[in-house]
Amino acid sequence: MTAAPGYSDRVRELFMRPPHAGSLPPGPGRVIAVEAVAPERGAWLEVTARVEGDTVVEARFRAWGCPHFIAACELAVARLEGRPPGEAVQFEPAALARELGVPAEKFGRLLVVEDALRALAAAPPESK
Amino acid sequence: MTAAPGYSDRVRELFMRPPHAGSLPPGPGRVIAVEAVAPERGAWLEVTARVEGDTVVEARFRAWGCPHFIAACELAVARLEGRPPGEAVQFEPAALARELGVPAEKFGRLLVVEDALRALAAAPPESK
Amino acid sequence: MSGPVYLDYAASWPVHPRVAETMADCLGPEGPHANPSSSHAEGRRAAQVIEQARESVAALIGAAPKSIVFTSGATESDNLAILGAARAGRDRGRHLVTSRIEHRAVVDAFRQLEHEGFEVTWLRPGPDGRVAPQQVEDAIRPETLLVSVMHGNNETGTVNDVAAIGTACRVRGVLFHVDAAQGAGKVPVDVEAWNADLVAFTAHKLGGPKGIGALYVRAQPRPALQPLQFGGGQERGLRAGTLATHQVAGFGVACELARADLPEEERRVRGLRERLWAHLQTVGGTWRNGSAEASLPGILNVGFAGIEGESLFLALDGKVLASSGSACNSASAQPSHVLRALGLSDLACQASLRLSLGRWSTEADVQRAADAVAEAVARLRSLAPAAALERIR
Amino acid sequence: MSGPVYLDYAASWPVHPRVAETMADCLGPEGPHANPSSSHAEGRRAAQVIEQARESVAALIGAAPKSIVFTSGATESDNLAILGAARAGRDRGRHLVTSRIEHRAVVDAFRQLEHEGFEVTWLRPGPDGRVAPQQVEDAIRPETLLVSVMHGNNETGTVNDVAAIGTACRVRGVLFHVDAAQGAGKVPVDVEAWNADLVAFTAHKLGGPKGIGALYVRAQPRPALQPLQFGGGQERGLRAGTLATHQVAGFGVACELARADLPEEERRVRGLRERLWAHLQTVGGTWRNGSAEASLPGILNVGFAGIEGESLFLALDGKVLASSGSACNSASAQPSHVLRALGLSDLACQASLRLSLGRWSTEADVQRAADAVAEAVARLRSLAPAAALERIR
Ligand SMILES: Cc1ncc(COP(=O)(O)O)c(C=O)c1O
Ligand SMILES: Cc1ncc(COP(=O)(O)O)c(C=O)c1O
Repeated sequence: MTAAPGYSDRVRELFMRPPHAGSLPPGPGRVIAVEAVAPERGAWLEVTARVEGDTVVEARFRAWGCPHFIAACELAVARLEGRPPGEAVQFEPAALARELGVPAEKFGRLLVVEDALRALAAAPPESK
Repeated sequence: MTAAPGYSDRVRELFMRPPHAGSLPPGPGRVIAVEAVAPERGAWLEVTARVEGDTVVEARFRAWGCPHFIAACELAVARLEGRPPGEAVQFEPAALARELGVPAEKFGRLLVVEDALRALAAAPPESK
Repeated sequence: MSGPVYLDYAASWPVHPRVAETMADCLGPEGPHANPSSSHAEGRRAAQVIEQARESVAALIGAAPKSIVFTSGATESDNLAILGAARAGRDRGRHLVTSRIEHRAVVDAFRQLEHEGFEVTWLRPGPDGRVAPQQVEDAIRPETLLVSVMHGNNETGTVNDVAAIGTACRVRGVLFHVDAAQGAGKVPVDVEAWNADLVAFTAHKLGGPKGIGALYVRAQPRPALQPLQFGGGQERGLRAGTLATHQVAGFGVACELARADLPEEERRVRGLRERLWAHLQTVGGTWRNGSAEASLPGILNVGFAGIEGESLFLALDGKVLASSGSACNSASAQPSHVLRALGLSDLACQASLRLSLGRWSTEADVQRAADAVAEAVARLRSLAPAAALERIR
Repeated sequence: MSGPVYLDYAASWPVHPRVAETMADCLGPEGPHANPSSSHAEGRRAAQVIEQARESVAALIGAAPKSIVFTSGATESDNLAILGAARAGRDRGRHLVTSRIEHRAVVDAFRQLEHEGFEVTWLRPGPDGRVAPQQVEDAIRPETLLVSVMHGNNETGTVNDVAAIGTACRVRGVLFHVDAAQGAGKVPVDVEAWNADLVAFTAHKLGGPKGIGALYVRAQPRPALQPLQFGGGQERGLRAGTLATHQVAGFGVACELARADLPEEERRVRGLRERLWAHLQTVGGTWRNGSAEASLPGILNVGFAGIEGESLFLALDGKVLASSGSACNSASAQPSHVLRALGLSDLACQASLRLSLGRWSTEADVQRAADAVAEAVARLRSLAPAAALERIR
């Protein structure tokens, strides 16, 4: 009755080689940086997104946390691209949990992802 | 810490092939028959001895009991031969126990051997 | 062919060669050596070996894998069931029911509970060695917590009607534990049909290794058990301690083999046993202890009038390896408490021999053993005073 | 050479090939298959194998063979010592002393005793992870029954001065139990020098099989123990259950090999461990948990600033098999109670990794493992927000 932590191949791949890891330097367009921090819950996320017009053209993240959390960050941030930043609020932690097979006790960490995306959506329309 | 019952080779041999097993039929000389019975102590011994003059010329036994008891009977009865029946009372249970390595908890059985030999020594000088 | 005949299967079976192979693989250089509680890849590999074995072990007794708790053997399983259920339930009731023919692992666990303030009703079997379901029904009171009655007896092979006893317990809401150490793998066992809450068994009585056993713990409703040992949370918290992967794997294979061979082996071994009995009867002055009808296939307990047990034992040494009672009791010279409970005198207990057959017993074994026993009995009888032969039976 | 590096010896050792051989012989067709409690020739043969192994096991810790009780492992040994001594002595006193860094087999046994009405003093170690003998002296009261302090810690490898603690107990007439599961076979152990009354250890942490352990029980004066399981009277009545001949034999050989190799292996493994530490320090932001001086040879517990443990674990998966705490605790995500007791924050506990070496660890293993850890740590750090790197340590 050993509960070995199970990671799907998908989670392993997203965790080991997340294409959207990193930060965006200032550059063309507007770069929004947000963070959501809950180290005691095992989650820390920083997202930078470059917005041109009404569209996120590029997004990157830095994260500290468990493999499921990092995989969830990658997936959520990848999906920001090509959409208006406001769509981020439609992010559904429960759906992401199902998609990645995140165990129930880690659900609080997905709320940290949600927090970051909400902050992004709520960023003032014209920063600077 | 398994207490395997230990039997010396000597005990095994005396138990498996006791030369003096049996009973003596009536015949020349005087045949004395004695018994000592203690089934609840695990011992039952019948000795018959043919006495000519003042000497036991032949002795046999029948016994019911454990291997140590049977070996002790054989040894004690063998030693009767060639001696006056009165010498049987000099039989020493403790010495026999040492000689055969009889465990302490079986000592009571050797007293049954002693009882039989004493009865033999005490047999009336001229039966019939 | 010239070695002694092993007729002590009830004490322990030789390990099946396929079990030994599986265990050797586990212990070999490529085996799952890691701690099955470790979360890394090698730990998970070991855990998988264990979970696969759990399925095989569960299947043997018609249980779900999650209801199997691995232990170090039936002694521990019995103790975990009995001490565990009683201590966990002591606030609900302090009355317990068992029988006088249980294995010492059960008897001594109940004696311990008597020291801890429980009251135990000790049922006496009928002369055939069986505990009647009605006796259990009559013994149950409102404050009864647990009933423990064994399936097949280890000395006589007599089998109790545990299904009927289980029904009596279930109806009254009393926990029911069954010691099935002797029967599991030899006759069909179905924990559901038995209405059992707890069932103990062990690998080494069915071709597996010594030192590994199992306790079936019903999942629904799950009986409360206080563990015997505490620690790393293994086995759903019921039995702490690093699981021995090779042992569990060997147990699993042994259960698979036993299940596959069961119908055929049951018939075969029962046939051998009856032939052995037929041969021994020709010796004269023999009797059979326990029930001939309701019995495990491999156990024959025979009494020989006029015979002292230790002498019979030594006379057979090197020819027939048997037991004058439960192997676990052999060290002490006490007459078997099981045979005493059937009404035998101390001397009749002494005069009894357990001959037990199993997977590798053959027709030739039976013939050789019967000849050796007949010869030894005849010699000892010829050695004994005639009056003793009358008296001892 | 391309498989993962096994650095989880503290969780379990691979079985030594000579141990596996001995066990295979036991389980093979000519092996001592009978129940060692059986009185016939085959039973006695099995019993002899056991008694020979008992001598080897006893010799490893400087004990007399008759003071060794075989169990199913250190978990059972710890429980038998602690629950056994406390329950047997409850009329003499209800105060017990232990530390906050014990293995869960000890911790949970004491928690159970708290439920049973005992009062437990939980000593907190110094920042180096050691319990000072003075702390034990100060904690002992007239009604103190038992002190239990471990020898080498399973997470940090830190070794306590058990000889001094033993003296403090002996002088005050208090029983002293030592959990030596990690140290036995790795460093010299002498139960006499320790003044120990009870010492627990296990085969699978020194090259023997899982599922067999021992409890040393001082013979003179012999501490009273209530058994955990009752039954056939094996092991002087302290531990009922059929002894597993092959397991005991394997344990015996493992102890002989460990004793023969000890001085050389202790030096070699300690050297490898220090090289591993030297390599890892080049990663930067590392710290070492526990005492570097008073330590078992094979255990290194390292913290990595800015690292989340589960991610480090997965990043290493398939490259380095290590542990983020006691293997027995891995299933739960709780921070290690041992590291917490040393004063580490939850996050620093998480950021720590136990790397443990043993008999088959090589120079190449150390190099490969250090490289893999360095790479994984670097990647995770590059992935983390800069502020988190500051915060987590
Ligand atoms: C009926 C019964 N119960 C329990 C046991 C104890 O089993 P183990 O040897 O696995 O401890 C045995 C065997 O000795 C047995 O026959
Ligand atoms: C210090 C310590 N005590 C006790 C144990 C338990 O030993 P076992 O796995 O033999 O039950 C272990 C290992 O898990 C340990 O490291």
